[in-house]
Amino acid sequence: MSSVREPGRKTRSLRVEALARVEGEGGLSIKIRDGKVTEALLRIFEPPRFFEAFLRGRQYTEAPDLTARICGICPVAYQMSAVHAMEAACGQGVPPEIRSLRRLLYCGEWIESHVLHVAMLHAPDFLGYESALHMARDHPEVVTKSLALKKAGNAIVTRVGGREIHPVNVRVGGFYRAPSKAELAPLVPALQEGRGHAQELLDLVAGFTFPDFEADTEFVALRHPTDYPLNEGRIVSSRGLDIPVSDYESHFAEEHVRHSNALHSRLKGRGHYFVGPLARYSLNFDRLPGSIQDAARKAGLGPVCRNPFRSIVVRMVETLWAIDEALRILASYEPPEPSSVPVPPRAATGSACTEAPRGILYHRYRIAADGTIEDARIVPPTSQNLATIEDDLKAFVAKRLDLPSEALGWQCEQAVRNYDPCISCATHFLTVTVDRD
Amino acid sequence: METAPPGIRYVLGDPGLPRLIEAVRGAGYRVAGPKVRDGALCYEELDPAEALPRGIRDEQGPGRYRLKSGHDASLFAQAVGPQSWKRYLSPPEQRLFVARKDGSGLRIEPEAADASRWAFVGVRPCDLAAIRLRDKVFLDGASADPAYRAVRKGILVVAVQCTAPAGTCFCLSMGTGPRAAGGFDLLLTEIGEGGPLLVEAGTSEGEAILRTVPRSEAAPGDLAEAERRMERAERSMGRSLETAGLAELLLRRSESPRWEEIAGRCLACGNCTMACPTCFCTTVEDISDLTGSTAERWRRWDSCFTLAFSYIHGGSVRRAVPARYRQWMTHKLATWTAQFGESGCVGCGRCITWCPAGIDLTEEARALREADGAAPSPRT
Amino acid sequence: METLEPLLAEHPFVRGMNQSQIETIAGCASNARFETGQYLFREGEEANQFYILRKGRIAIEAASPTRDPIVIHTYGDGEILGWSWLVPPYRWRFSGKALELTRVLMLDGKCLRGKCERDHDLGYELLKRFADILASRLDAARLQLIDMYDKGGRR
Amino acid sequence: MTLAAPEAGKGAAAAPPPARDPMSPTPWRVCRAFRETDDTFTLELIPEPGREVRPFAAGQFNMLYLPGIGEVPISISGDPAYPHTLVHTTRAVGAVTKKMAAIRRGDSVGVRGPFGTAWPVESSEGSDVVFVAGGIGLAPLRPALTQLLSRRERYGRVVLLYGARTPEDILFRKTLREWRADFDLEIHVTVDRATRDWRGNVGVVTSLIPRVPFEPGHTVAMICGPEVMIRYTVMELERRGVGPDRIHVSLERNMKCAVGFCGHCQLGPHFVCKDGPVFPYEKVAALLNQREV
Amino acid sequence: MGERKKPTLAVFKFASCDGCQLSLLDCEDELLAVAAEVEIANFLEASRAVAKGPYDLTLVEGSITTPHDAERIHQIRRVSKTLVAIGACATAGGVQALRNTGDVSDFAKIVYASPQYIETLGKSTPIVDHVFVDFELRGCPVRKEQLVGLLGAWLNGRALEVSSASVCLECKRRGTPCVMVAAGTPCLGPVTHAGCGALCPSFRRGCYGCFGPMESPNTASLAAVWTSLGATGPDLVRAFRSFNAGAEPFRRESEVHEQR
Repeated sequence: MSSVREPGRKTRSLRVEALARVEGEGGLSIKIRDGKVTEALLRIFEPPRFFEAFLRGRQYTEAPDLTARICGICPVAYQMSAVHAMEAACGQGVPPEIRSLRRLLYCGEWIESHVLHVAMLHAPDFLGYESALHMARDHPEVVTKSLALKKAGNAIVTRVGGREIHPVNVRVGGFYRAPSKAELAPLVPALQEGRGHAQELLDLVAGFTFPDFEADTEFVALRHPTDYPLNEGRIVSSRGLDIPVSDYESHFAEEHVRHSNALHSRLKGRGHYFVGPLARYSLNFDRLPGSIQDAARKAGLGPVCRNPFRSIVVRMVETLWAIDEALRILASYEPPEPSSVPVPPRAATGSACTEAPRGILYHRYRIAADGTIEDARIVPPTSQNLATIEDDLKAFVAKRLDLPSEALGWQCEQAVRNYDPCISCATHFLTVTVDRD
Repeated sequence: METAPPGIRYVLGDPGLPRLIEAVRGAGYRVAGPKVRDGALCYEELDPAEALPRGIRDEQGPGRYRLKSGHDASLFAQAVGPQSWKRYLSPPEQRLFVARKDGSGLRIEPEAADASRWAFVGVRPCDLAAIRLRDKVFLDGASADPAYRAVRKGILVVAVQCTAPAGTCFCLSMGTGPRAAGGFDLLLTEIGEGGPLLVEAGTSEGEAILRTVPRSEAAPGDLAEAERRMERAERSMGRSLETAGLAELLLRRSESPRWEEIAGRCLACGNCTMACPTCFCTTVEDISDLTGSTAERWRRWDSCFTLAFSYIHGGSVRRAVPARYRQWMTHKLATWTAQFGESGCVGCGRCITWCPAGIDLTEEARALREADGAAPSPRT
Repeated sequence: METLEPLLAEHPFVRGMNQSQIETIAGCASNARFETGQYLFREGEEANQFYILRKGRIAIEAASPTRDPIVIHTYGDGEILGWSWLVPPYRWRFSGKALELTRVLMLDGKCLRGKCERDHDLGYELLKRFADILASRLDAARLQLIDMYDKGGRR
Repeated sequence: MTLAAPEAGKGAAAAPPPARDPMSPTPWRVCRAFRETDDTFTLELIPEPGREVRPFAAGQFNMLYLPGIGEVPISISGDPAYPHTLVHTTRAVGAVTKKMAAIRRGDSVGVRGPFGTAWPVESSEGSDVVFVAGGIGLAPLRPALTQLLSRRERYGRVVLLYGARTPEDILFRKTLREWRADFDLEIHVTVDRATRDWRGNVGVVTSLIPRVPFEPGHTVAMICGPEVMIRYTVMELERRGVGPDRIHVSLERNMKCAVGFCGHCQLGPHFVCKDGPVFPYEKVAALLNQREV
Repeated sequence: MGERKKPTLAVFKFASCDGCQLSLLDCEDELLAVAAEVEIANFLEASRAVAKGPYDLTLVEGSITTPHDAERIHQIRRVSKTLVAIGACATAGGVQALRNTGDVSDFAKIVYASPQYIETLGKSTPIVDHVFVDFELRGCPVRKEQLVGLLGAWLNGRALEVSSASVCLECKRRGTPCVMVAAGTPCLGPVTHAGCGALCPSFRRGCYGCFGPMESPNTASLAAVWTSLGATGPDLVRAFRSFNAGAEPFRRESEVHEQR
């Protein structure tokens, strides 16, 4: 981190050269002039990878495996959005057993990803450590139990999907092979034990000190008639948006903003919005089972939470929910037979949105009659949050101008980590010129 | 295994096999037998409630295997599946020992043998021969393999004579089937579609088990039916291999251009060696924990098709694929005899069926023979 | 003058030649003795003889401008040394130095070349023997080139 | 410590019976460890108290194991008359031998063995014997020489031809000096590449063969070195008239188990680990001249 | 208690999805043991504590796709005693090497509104094309067991045993009936480098080659097998052109079928 005071001018520049404990690599630069924050930039070093272009000419069945490679943190999310979009294009739904198995898989990723963020990436900020490994010296229990819990989440992905990262079992129409009951049985005790760890971790993070900071950004998330949202639902917002996923592109757009060469997603005519656990929770509190609502209240949360620093608490509440949901599915699991339904291709366009751990992930494909992908569009959650992150940062820094640079820098880093940004995901569409000097 | 005097043959009635298996289990065995999994008959542990699959037939050809069901209620109207009993006798992955460092000292703890006694149900005559060949490698030489011996001494073999050879079978050529000549505790012959089974004991232990199940002495008609089926099986071998002078032929043709030609098709993937019931090659891997205080050695199935197989400091001896295929085929059909007194091939046909490229050992032997100037042998 | 024929006749080099051929060769032979460090011949000089080592050791060297001469090979008792006399332009490729007191039979190459021109049977016999020597030299040089102890050496 | 009596009076390639559990190493202690040359070293091992010591024959090898690092076949280079000290000389070339080179006195090493066939030392009595060693190949021949020299009178002429890459690579200098001084043994050492101070022979080891005295019809040759060297050495010996039935070679192939279970070391019909490493040349001649066998 | 000097570990990222370095954090059972044995000197995803090199062991994830990264990898090599490339991106250019088959500006135009801002190289290349690499771990992603194995081998001075033979060996050891032979499902297993544990066939699907080519891949013969199972030329092009599209044997085979 560096801080430059330019003599004669009351200008102060702050740079965090490389953000640690986020997925992917990016930096942060903030400019302050005459006591005002003039610029707060998330700088992305990740080079572009052209996924939408590569998808053209591939078969519709390949989208789940190809798009998984956009992100090693949330490959299941990409696979889920891809298969749902393809099934939508082909006009084919899947039976409830397959839906359940998909939810189970997704729960695994939620648990894994949330716990990774909460315990390994985020909690060290609150406790004042450089990393979870440093934290482990003083709080071995916390780290050990978190790792066990994370492992329980990963175990779901592995048993159902084949491996933690880039699972191989997901296909358009369902799964290549439905795991047997015996294969899934060992997940149950690990999750039951993990639930205890999750509750402890929730108690711990609920007791953290949170800066008094709230932003009145529009929340956007999926909403399902009965369930806490994962794979399907309408897109709703805290300001009354309520649309089917197929209308996404008529309401959301990516725009160029002056200060950045990155594309920022906006709600047309309304501006920035915010996706992710806070939005999901606040828009779907009533879809949580009573036990989880109680846990949330006990952790000091109301039905709506607007403090991004408290997202760590919300993530743990969601983790608890995902564990219960996984256990519920496992309790009545019967391998779907067949493990997938045929999804013959047709010339059509299909879109889908699912709730990745970091928020809604939008996929839209146009395919030809033979299943060849003609056009693809993917909007990951982090790109939807970039503008909000930068805006929130400005507001956050404005109140802390008297802090020394070192401290302010770290606090800004922490503030960014609240959003759990996934830069690997974001870059597949960001226009980037590398600037690391 | 104590050989019993040539036994009387009995007939087991329809629920006879489950009763027999129950008796085997009662004698303290874990039972492994054919099970349909992922489109193939695999040899897996059978649960007490589990019945052997019925009415399953197989179609086998070079690089092709399909199961068809619903023909009738036959139990054994197929040939061998992708796996062989070597999974049990020589597990694909096996820990050999744990080594612990204490101070400057070293403690080696050989892996304790699994105390399980296995009963193999449905062992085909070719596989009986394969077990005999494995015994020669691991038990009969100057050194015996402790892990192999531990499993081997506990097994009970319930064999079955082959009545429906597959398209890739050539046990008749190798003199290993379709009739079983020995090496079993109990021997079954199916003499009706899902109906009666002819059974005889090959050892006193087999006989003791047989005595505990309901049975009737076989009638002359039963024996005649068995004989008719065996003769039919002998006539319906899918493949044949001329074995006369084969070993010499292969050694003589070690520089044949045919090896290059085969290598054009050979994937060097090693599937043939893995599927082969007699292939015994293994490698070892030494691992340790991060601190190095506890180490283990693992033994794994290996294949002469890998580059690492013949690696000596400086490089691999058999770098090119023709040399690797030649090594495999020549070992199997020629040098094995020098090593162990008989051919290493039992004619089960697995290497043909499970070669993704469909390379046919019998066809390659024929081609080498033809190129050698010998008269082409007739095809069946 | 004492004839060297009996000395020559017991050497394997002439095994299989007839008596008159051996005598003819012996007619071109003389005895020589070299002290330790003495050069038998030097690189670039006219090559007009070859040597049968009776007793002693000779090193074949290549000169190098920046270091001591490089020893390529050493020869010992009974070995034949020198083939440059046989091949135009009849100049020594390397130098030969006695490593210890060395006694040799020295054969006059010019004399032999003349005799061989007149007696092709003798020429052929000599050529066969030198072909063998040249082949051994080539083998040895190739093996040195392989550097066989470096890689693939046994444990 | 119990010491089984070495079997006496066996013919060529007599080797002690194998161990009962051939797959598990036994810990031995390093009592001496020292560098021989730049890249070779010697380990001398003694058994842990109370452990059985198995006799070995000249030419046999042990599998030496470093826990968690790996195992390598290394010929025994010590004296067969003293099997309670195992001497191994090897070159640090791979991960295991490099790690072994750093071993110190008091450390433990796992040992499996002895394995394989032996040099025909006893059956060569009455003959001239020519030993041809190349590089580290002198190590597996040393026990044979030691054994022969202990009964020197039973043999005719005995010659050791030894080729090394450079003078710095010459192994066992002290032993060679002692042999030269104390025994009726003709030793010729040659190097491929001479250095400035080298006053000895220069040239590949095969070039020594024509000039050494032995009676080809009554000579037994034992060769150990790189396979290329073996082939050319045999050629030279045959030129001198030594019959292939009297030439013995020690071969190297990939070895994992050392008892014929793993299949790696096959050379045609032979398992180099148990049918070798010492072979009568006749048995392997055709195989050594074939590519990629 | 005197603490011995622990060897230092650094992790660096180039164009990639993060999955391979995440595999290290996914080693839940071993992570703390690893942290006890090594000093994590540079691992941004895990820690904001960054120590300057030189590093004893450097893991590099991702491929080189920008001029800046082509410089940066040289800097990293200079401060790394041992450098290990992990994953398909670092060892073969990764999925982003799909650009190598065409004109990168065409791809940029499809994705970006203002492609003139894109600063990228025409090809995505593996680390070994730029600097000396001590070891490569294959896979998209690498298998975490191999990662732990690598650390264990490195800490103990053991040669890491990574079989470069086919996936088939793992598949057969696992006892999975061959999907190609028993079900007619095209599978890249016979030409693909082992290491995944033959995952896909165990889920009844064909291997899609995420560990790249094996040691002696006979892609032509396998392509003939695929064709007999009904695969078309474009199918073969796509099959050989995925996460290891930049690996030479796969690239060559894909071009054969592109031309037909």
